[in-house]
Amino acid sequence: MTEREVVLDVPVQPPTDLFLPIPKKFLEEAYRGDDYVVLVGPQHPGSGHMRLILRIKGDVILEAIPDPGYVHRCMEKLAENRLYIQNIPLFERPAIMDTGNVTLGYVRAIENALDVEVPERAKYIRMILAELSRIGTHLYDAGILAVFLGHTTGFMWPFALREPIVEAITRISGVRVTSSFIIPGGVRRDVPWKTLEFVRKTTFVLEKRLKSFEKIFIRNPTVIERLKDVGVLSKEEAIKFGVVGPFLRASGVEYDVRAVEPYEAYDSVSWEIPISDHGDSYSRFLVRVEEIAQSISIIRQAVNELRSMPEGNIISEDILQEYSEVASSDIRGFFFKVFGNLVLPSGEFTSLTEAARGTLLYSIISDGESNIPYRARVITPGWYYLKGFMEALRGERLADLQAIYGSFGYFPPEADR
Amino acid sequence: MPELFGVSDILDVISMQHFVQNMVSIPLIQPVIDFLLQIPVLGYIVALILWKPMFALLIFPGLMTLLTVLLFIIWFERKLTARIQWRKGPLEVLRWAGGVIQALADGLRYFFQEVIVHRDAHRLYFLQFPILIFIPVLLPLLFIPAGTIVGIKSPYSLAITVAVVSLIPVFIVAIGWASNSRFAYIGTVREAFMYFAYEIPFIISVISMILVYGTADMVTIVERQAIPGIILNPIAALVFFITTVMATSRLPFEIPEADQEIAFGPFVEYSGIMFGLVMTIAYEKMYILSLLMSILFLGGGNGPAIPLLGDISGVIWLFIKAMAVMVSLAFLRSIYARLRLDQALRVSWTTIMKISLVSLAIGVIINLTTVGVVG
Amino acid sequence: MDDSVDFLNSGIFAPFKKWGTKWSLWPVHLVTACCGVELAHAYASGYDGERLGSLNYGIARQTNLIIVEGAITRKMARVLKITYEQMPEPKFVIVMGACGLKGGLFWNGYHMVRPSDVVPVDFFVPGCPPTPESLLRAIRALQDKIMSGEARSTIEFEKYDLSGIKARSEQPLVPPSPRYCSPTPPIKLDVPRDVDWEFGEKLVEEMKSELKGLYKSITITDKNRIAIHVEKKDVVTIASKLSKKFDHVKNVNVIDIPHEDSFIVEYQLSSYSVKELMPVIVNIFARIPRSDARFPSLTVFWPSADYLEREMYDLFGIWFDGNPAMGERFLLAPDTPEFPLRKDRKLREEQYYEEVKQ
Amino acid sequence: MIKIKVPKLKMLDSVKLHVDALLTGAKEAIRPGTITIEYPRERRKLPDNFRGYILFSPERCKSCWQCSFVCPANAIKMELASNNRYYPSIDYAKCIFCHFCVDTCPVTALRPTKIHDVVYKDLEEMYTPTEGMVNPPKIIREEKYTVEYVVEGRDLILKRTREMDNLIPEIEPHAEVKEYSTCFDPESCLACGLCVNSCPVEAISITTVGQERRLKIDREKCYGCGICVNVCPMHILKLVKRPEEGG
Repeated sequence: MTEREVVLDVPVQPPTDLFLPIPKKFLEEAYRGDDYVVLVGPQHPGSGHMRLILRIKGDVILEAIPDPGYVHRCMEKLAENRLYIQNIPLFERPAIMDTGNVTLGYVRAIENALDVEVPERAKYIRMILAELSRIGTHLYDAGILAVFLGHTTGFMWPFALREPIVEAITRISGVRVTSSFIIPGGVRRDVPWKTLEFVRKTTFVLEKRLKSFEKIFIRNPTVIERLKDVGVLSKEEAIKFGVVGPFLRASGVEYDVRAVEPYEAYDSVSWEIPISDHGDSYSRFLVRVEEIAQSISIIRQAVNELRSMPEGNIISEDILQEYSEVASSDIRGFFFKVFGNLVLPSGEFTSLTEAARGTLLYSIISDGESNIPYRARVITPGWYYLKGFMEALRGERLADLQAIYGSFGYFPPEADR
Repeated sequence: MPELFGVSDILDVISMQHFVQNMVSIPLIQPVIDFLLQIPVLGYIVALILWKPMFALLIFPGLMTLLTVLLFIIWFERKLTARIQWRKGPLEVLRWAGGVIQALADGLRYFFQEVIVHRDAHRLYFLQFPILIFIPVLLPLLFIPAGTIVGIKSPYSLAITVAVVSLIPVFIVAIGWASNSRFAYIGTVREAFMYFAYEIPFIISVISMILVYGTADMVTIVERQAIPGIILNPIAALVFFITTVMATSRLPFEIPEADQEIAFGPFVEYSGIMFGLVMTIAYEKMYILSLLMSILFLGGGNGPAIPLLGDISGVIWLFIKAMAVMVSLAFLRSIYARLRLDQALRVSWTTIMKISLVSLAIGVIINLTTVGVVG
Repeated sequence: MDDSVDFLNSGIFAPFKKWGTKWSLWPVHLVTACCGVELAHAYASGYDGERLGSLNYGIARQTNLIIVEGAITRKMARVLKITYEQMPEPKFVIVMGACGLKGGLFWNGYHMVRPSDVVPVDFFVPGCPPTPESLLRAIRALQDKIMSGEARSTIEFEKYDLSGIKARSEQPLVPPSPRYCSPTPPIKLDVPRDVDWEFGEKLVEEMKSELKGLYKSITITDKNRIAIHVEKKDVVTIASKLSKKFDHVKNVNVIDIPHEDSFIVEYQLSSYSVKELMPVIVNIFARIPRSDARFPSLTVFWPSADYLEREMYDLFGIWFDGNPAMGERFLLAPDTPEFPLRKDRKLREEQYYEEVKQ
Repeated sequence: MIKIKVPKLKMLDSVKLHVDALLTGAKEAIRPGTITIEYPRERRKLPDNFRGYILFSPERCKSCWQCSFVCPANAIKMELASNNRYYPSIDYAKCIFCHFCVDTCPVTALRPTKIHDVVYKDLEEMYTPTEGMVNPPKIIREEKYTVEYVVEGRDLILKRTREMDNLIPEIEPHAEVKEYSTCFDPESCLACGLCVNSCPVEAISITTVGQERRLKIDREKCYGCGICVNVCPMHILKLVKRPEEGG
């Protein structure tokens, strides 16, 4: 079993057996009760990379069983075999559109373990990146929600609006999506003033074009019809099933890690937590729309703060140590020297981050001797709210599956890791 | 009258003279036609094509226009949607013309693609229904008058057209049944439900227009439209338009085919040219209903006559009006999300039903007040 | 039958067929992993793949192109194969993203499959994720391939002679791997840390009196983090007491320590309903022997732990007594090696040098 | 805290929202805010720090192996060249373009380019040996324009220029720290010779003085790659900063 090379075992003929992760009893029950079992996905225009097993009676979903794991990429195992620094791109991959937040969580766990104080400028740059990713992810989810409802314009416009965000991330980090820009102790490069100015201007573009988007999609009567009072999760249910992030807030719980356990510079900028009491698909969507507005405001404040700060000094001296003179504003040339042999002290280090879709937990267990983690646990928002998503489907109509799916913005690569 | 089918009669019917008597007149190219008519075989063919019923079947509003419209409207819909969505749409295939032949490329690709008949399908029905469906699609075109050109004149042409058009969903249900697939089954049920949703308001709006004009003969209807029907009975026009949207399963009522929900519903298992055929059904239906709408509400082939074009003038007016209706149908696609089945049913059985009854009332009033004038 | 196919491919209709196929490459909606983000960008307003006649379309039967968007797992490989089989001829496959080529970041993962082993692939697009430009370039290259019948890579490298640089007289040794993995490290989850956290001290005192006799130790491991070391037999009692305050589970984690012959099972709890407890994470953990990998399920108290427990069963084989779904695979494909996250399941090692080619 | 209100749809509001949606659509149909970059004809202007294909300057390389060690995807493998030195080679089938290697290289031997729109017909071709990485590769370029996103007023516009973008940007060399290796505990030296055999520039030698075998590091030759530090089984070597002048 050990040292087993992965070999493929796909028969040439399409397999005849469907491996359902449900007891045979379920199917038998369904057929005896004259219910209809529908499998949605993974190759289905209205599903992501997962399968949903639905038992429907007439048009009403009696029970939904998830079949995740189609994008399970063994991240936790791989992380146990790689240097701490090599895990940054690895842990970025669950949700690449949310690059800022996802890497931030992992890096903060390391910084917490090493007791590293991040320079002020780096904090703001990280925050800008995180908020850009948040807007980007919310737009992405809005696009997916729209296409699930058959609204193609509602798909194209958010993706068009992601284009300036991607452009901003490219100018900051040099790559469109997977920036891997945040490193323990700071960020990889300083961000020049011209780029920050572009980021600030981008927020105005977003604001302007989102107004048209609001008219054509957010306040579109057909959209309201489709989403309102659909897939309701009450406050108690949402807590019980461990729903996170905007979806928890849509059910009336005022919980945002950025406010509860502030990190970076979130306690020095002013912003609000949008919450709603309805807990239906539409308020789940509206909460995220409002969050975009809040993120825009955070970005503007952060850019203003950065304006008054001198350039340079974006990596902490605690981590650079003897290279702090040469590398504090540009890590080039010292990357491996500084980070190649990071060893965390013994213990467990858990960090919570508010990623775009909700709480993101990293838990690193270090033995204090190796330069690789002994065990790295990552739980992504998608995995948290999968249970709530399944419960929200119960009792809704078959056509509502896509509306609820889209309102949760469920992204299987993120959930499966 | 059995003697009508005597040999001489048949010869008379198929003689060139018979065609020439009832020929489309186009003053602009009349010399050319006259010249062509002199040539023995070619002349006969030209006469046959220009014979009004044959012209209606083959050229307008029949096959040729249908095909052109199909190719055009699919491209146009994609292009308009793209424009609204801040992008370009099909382009590179023929750049200087904005990629207008995109649908042709797609069609060719479908044509040469493998046709898969899956194991569970009812093979015979699976293959024949997409072809049989052309009967209810093409038949109404014979009754639609384009100015003076009309295939078959009948006092009941409007009723026949509406009846034949209502056959299309039956064929779609049959297609879904022959596919024997889970999503096709759900889609078929949805199609059946939608049929019930739109058919009654649709027919009521047509009846109210019959009352307004006092006849079900489309030729007469067009003649009597000094004032377009849309002004006489705007409510009926609204109902007709909304039910057309439902009948052609355009957004927001694209419920039976809902690709993100049930993966194209009845058409889920079709591939290659068979899919090409079933996919165009909705567009063909849209074409017929747009023609019908322009005849009932927009004055059909009426319009300032262009003397040089003769009979073609009416054709052009009708075409422009029908295209305008189709474009507005295509426009909806980029504005609306898809409603749910139960919502669509609720809308049609409450709101639309109510206003369709109002339109009927208007029709009755107009009928009673004008019966002496036009009747 | 074959004759007619040959005729279509080379007869007088061949140019039409090629032309139609060239301008109508419709990718099927088979999203396999995160490269779908850039695929969406390539087909959205920013780049608009529809310009090239390529339209993203619903399902396999009506399309002729599969764009494999990144990682293919063992579970997805079957789906990919089925989708490919469902597609009518002529059909094409483009693989985008490093994960789909040789695994990329996940090259030694236990759940990964190379798409090129599953279906014939026409073009490979590098990048993680590839830019929309490179995807459109792949479409262009595929169009060229359809017309000319011959695939061409779009990059050419120039050879450079390295021998002019100062040489070493003999072959140097290969340095050892930079990774260092301690063979038998002690694992401690409750390392105390000095923090300024008054509320925590009060909370710990409260817990100590509440859970009297049930715990081995309660430690503040960091600000807002409390670790409670317990015995397996007391877990249910503790959970029933804590569930009044802490209403959800943030994490169910298992740590495999083969050299101590034990698993550590930990539950991290937190609260949404009590405002002061919101940032606090309480970690209850217990050691269980490796030979008897059973643990009481706590889903009765916290339904939110359900999927986390199932995942841990999948990855470690800890049987959570009371969770009805035990014994079934959840995340993993049926043909994946069992319990892959146990420490004795080794992965392929990194290789830092290329073997000298003869 | 902001309370989100879900609107109630009354008849009149609903009509207004319908009209709003239709008018917005119509407005865009008449004056669209198109932002499409027609890629094969136009190329998006990328910033100079774009992370694309990587170029290699062999004359600068120290063969320190750090790029290979840091690569998260294990895409960089050292290749023994004909001059008995190890140089990096990249397998683009695994490369994730994180450019950790570029940031790692202490001597700017690896340089980023803006080349990224490349496809291959088979997997084997994607392995790029060291010889291929030195000169800029040739790619297909069909573009007539270079396009850049510019914010003007409060809207995004596309700025098209005729000129071809230079895909190989000039990179400013970064700071370097001159270091050399030194033995701080010669007593413990085993004289195993591992460091001698792994030094890429043959700066280390072992001399025998009588009974004693001594390690000698040539400070002039040594450029501080740090391999010997990692190799040493006794961990008695370390890198020391070279004094600025006269060292």
